[in-house]
Amino acid sequence: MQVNEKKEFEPVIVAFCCNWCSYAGADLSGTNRLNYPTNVKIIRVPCSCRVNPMFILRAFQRGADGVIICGCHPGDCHYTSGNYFARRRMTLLFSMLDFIGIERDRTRVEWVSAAEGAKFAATMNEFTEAVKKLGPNRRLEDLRCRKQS
Amino acid sequence: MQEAIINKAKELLADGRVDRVIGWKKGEFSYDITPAVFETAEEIDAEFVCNDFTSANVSKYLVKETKKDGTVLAFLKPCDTYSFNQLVKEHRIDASKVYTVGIPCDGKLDPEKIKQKGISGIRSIEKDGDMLKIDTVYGDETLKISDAMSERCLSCKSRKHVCYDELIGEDGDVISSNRFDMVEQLENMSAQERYDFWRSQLSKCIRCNACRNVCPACTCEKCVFDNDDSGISNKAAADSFEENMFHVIRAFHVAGRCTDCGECSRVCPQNIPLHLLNRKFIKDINSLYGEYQAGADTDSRAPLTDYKQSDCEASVVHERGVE
Amino acid sequence: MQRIGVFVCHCGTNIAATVDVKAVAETLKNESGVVFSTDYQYMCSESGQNIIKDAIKEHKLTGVVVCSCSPRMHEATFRKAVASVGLNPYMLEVANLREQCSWIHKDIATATEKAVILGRAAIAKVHLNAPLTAGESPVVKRALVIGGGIAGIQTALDIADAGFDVDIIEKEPTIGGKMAQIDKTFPTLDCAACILTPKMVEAAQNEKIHIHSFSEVADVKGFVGNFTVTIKKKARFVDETKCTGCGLCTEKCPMKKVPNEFNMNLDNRTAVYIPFAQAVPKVARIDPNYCLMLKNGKCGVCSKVCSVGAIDYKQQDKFIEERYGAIVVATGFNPIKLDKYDEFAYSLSPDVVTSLELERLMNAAGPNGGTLLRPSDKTHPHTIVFVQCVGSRCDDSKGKPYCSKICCMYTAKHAMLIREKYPDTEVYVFYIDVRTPGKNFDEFYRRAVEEYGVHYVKGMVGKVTPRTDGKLAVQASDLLSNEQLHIDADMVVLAAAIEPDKTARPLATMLTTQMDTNDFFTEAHPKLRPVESATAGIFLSGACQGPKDIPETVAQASAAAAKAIGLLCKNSITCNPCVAHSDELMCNGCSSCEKVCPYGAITYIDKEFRMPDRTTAIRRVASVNPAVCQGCGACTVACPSGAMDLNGFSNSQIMAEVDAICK
Amino acid sequence: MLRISLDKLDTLFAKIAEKQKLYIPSDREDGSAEYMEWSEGRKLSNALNTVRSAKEFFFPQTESLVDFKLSGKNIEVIDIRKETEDFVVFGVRACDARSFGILDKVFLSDPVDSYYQNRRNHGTIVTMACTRPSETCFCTAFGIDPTAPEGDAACFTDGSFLYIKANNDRGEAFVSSVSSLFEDGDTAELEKVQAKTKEVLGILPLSGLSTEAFGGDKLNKLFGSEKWAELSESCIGCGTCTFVCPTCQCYDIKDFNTGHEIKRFRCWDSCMYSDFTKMAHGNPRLTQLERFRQRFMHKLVYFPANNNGELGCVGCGRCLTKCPISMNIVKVMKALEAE
Repeated sequence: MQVNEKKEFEPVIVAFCCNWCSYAGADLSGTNRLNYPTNVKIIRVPCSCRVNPMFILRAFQRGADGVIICGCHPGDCHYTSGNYFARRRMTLLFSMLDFIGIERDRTRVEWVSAAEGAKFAATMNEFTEAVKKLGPNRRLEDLRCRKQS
Repeated sequence: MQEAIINKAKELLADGRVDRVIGWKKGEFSYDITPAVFETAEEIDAEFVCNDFTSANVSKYLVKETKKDGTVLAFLKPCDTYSFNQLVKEHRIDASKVYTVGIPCDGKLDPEKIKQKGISGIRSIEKDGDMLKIDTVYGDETLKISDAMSERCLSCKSRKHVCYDELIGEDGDVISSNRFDMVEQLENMSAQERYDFWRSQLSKCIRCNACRNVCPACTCEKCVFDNDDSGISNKAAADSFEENMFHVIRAFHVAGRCTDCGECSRVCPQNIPLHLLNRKFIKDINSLYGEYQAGADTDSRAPLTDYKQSDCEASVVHERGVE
Repeated sequence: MQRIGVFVCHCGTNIAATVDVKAVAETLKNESGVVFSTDYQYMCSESGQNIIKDAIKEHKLTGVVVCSCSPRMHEATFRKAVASVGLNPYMLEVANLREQCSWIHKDIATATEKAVILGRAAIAKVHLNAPLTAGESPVVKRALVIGGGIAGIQTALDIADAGFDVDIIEKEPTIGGKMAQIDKTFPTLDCAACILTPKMVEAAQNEKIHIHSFSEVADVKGFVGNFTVTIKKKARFVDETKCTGCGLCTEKCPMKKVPNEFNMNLDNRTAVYIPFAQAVPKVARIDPNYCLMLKNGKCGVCSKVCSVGAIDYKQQDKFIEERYGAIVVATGFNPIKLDKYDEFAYSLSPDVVTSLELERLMNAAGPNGGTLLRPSDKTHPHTIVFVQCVGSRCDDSKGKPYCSKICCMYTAKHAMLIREKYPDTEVYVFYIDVRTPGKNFDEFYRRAVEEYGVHYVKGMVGKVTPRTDGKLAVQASDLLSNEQLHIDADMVVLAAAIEPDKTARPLATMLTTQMDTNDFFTEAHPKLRPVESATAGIFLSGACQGPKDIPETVAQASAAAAKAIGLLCKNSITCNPCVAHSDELMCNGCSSCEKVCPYGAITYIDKEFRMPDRTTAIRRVASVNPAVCQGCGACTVACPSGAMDLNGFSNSQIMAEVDAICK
Repeated sequence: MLRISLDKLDTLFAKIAEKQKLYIPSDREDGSAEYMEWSEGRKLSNALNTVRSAKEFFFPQTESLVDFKLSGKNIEVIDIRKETEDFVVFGVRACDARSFGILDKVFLSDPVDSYYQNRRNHGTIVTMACTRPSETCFCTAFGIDPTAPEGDAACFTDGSFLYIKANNDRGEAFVSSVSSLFEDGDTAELEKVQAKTKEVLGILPLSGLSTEAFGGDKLNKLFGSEKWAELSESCIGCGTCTFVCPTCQCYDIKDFNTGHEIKRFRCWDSCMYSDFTKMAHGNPRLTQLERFRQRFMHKLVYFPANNNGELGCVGCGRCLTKCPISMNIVKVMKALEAE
């Protein structure tokens, strides 16, 4: 028997979603039965401004291939200004990761409101595709954490 | 210059304006100078030095010094004044306990650069016009001063003191500097080239923490990298990831607070150009959120604790430059 | 080590159809710390909850993971359930297997695999959960109402009725607001003053209500239940406590040419004045811009005639501090300035007026004693053109993007009143469309058209040109008959858009409340919490939240009052325990966290510490007020040393989730 | 003495590298030297010494000790030790060569550190005599002759030839494995170079450095010295001196949870760090003064006290070059001696 079935690369994608908009948006895409890949796993945070750059690096260290941060649209933050701070922080962090040569398509910020279930699903589909194209994260992984297959 | 500084120190000590002086102390050779605190005129006469090798930024010592009683006199080079201001802004230094005297600086020399020219067994170094005359056990050597100048001084941002109680000599100007040239060069490389560059640099890191411990922006009571509860503490980079992470997180923590004094690169025993990471943040901040120089004042809002509704989206990173 | 119970819900077939729930429960049983794991049809049902409660008791669980629908759905339900058997409610985490797994995936194998990972993440988090107790914070039993229009008055009356002290701050010398300037109200056509002034008097006489007229908010500190407000009592140069409102000073004042803002500057008043007859408080004020004594030090007539010695030319602004449990914002609205609308000749001809100016022109207490006369020559107008939507529903920068809501109705009112009183006057109303959603509103509008013969023309006025004969040449288009109209009008009335009062924006900053791009206050939820701001303890009343007519304003005012009363009747409030806290041993006191806190919850204290060298030193450290903190976490990232952390979403908890997902 | 023309170094290296891994000091792009694995084209550095010392070959900065595999609720202990392959470190200076003796006293005395021993058993050290010592050199103070280095085999150069000599059995074996490339030659030129080097050693600024004041019997006097406060005042508490030092041997053991397993590893520690020897009850050395003192007391007093008077420093001068604030053992020795 010929066993030559090469398994397609299935990226691990971590999505940080703010409780008030994006997490609810993700719930809505569920309620509307809008598909997106199982690769995406969501972590609920109160606000996008809760996302510490350490979390993002940690995810890459532990084997994530892509990290996306979702928050309320600018101006809609439940806490008034959280996503504005998050935007600056993430812009600078992503720029730095790009600067040290990490593929820029592995990180993304997207604003998704509680009403945008469709946008959430579309974003996750798109992002997963983009990360798939890049292949496994090798530049920012910790070899000790690599899965033994 | 050294004489004027010594006289000023003695004068301020004598009339009781200050109780201690923080400055620099002679070493074994002409270049191994240690920051030191002096309490008497005798000590100053005997050991105080201020020359081309007194590069250490004494601002950070004031965190510790101002916790003690009495007033301390600090001699600050232009770049040190930025660090001083930033520390005052972050409530790390009690400015009321410091008397600052601005001293001019034409750039400091880097002993390692001299040695890398193959000059060894150095007995003395003297300036002669734009040349250095170096007496060694293997004979006399000469070197252009510019070839011995510290890298950070070659891309100096300012010869202007942003704060002082008193100034010795003339104040200089903010320089339209070439300090972002190297960052730009890197930005214009491909992602693979940038990755290779930083891997070759950061893989040299031995996690001695000299960059962090010398950094005037790193004055945390307990650094996250020393704190076992932070989840990212470590004493050695056991994997390339940790080499990267330490420097990225450190640069991020000082982003918007780094005054670009260049101490990190100066002290790195492995000659990693760490200041490029900080400069990348400064360059980004300037171009995305408007010109900002940490330490230039004590009341402006730092870019990462501020925002505008019209700020660019993070996707700007994806849209620009070389992939 | 925690003893964790895992409860996997089928949600009928909602989860079980796509996720192998038995396998999930079985796999998670092997996770470290898990001592019990089961699945059930409906975990949220009473019997489902009992399974959880029984397991907590039987297995001495210290942590619970429910794998079910979104935590936004049933987290509260399950928290209540675990609390009922003595487990701290914050020792529970919900893994979202329905909205974020079974409903979006089709393949059972991969969905089950993902479900296990989500369960693991929740377990990893619970391992690091700590019992949290909601703190309590006392409530000051006094409310502040900012703005003394009908909204503020109604709110204050309702709160006072419930037995609480309430202060009204009004920036003008009298309360009453815009309603006091209105002649009649739609759709009943009753006199505005007749229904408003009794309320003003009632407010003045209610001993629970304290009116700070001619005052402004200077500073707000504190948080829900415990605000400290600095009130600036502006100098009015008349001692409020002495003035009897006799009006003698206003009669004798030699400076009689001061534009009367109450009458929209259509007539004049004196430098010392009482805004209008029914003003509350009925106390005079000296206008320092016109008073000869204050300007040149020569005159002093009012002081001489005042029998009670209330005039005080040396009076200064005074600041008083007061504590409140709740704050209601009722800052109201203003018509926009029409200086950008040259096409309507507003600044060229006095006979082009705004609707609010028309109210004064028609009012018995107005400049013409109630007879409608053209401002220019005091003659009777025979043709009046009304222009709707001036500055409303604009997509250009001149006006406002929103509908001002009240214009259609008050224009119908104006048209009807004019036709009734002066049947010889032709009235044209140019409109984009007529919006009449409200009780008896459409009937009212139809009466104007059908019974009163008002000419409603769908179309916009293109240009108004003052002619030398005193007429106004109105050029307009009739969109229905598709023809150009030329009307020679005697007066043109512009329905100017309304906008929030200019004082609202700085006030919002002081209150740390949100505003939309038009400077209307944003409600906490547009549908479900329409009278609360997102900042706890701050409520919204009237047009400061959006354009409203009087009945709506009063309804909202009472609703805001009810919300405020609901807060004030508590002795203390329970705080959200998921708040930030600072580890003082690690805090540098650098002030980064304070700068990103939207609520001003962080302050700094000097605290004594034992130093490594066994000496003590005083360090500046951050301190979070748990009653103010809303738990966004902005500070936790701003803090470089990691001293700041967030309960319920701590650094270690989130990283544990990351680890569990990525491994 | 056996010698080979310096032009043929590449041939020599190729020959050594045939059978085992060969490491030589080589120049980095930033101008400083470090040990690198030799491969075709890799050139021997002219630098006096490498930034990091050669101790890493036997005592690497991080080293995995044992793995714990987690499956469900079970933990499996996995011994990851493997026999090291033979390797050669070529071009070690006399100071570093001496450091191995110091490290051996720590790691090979009972209880033997099997990780260290494993590497030590498989490594051959080929040293290189110095011809151009620097002002920061003071190895002679510790009785080291940089013109005649220790090590399994020692090499010397006169500028044209590389001479080789075995110092022990392992060295003999090494020399005989490459001797086919060598020829016997006259050492007159070499002796001249050695004499010149010795002359320079005599006039180096630190040549007179005395160690008289130090040793295991000086504990009380030195520990209580008032000089420590002043000396440690400017120390920024980084680990540069300890990490570039060839004799610093402290390490910490840590666990790293990869999600699948726990990796227990050790890594260099520095007595300059605030959490050095931190235990459950806290830290015995709370101030930088105490930590700073520890480092020098260890080298100058505690180590000799336990090792027949041998001092724990080899005078390589790395800390003199690399300390960010130019505080170093020479300044400490001079200050304490003056007291």
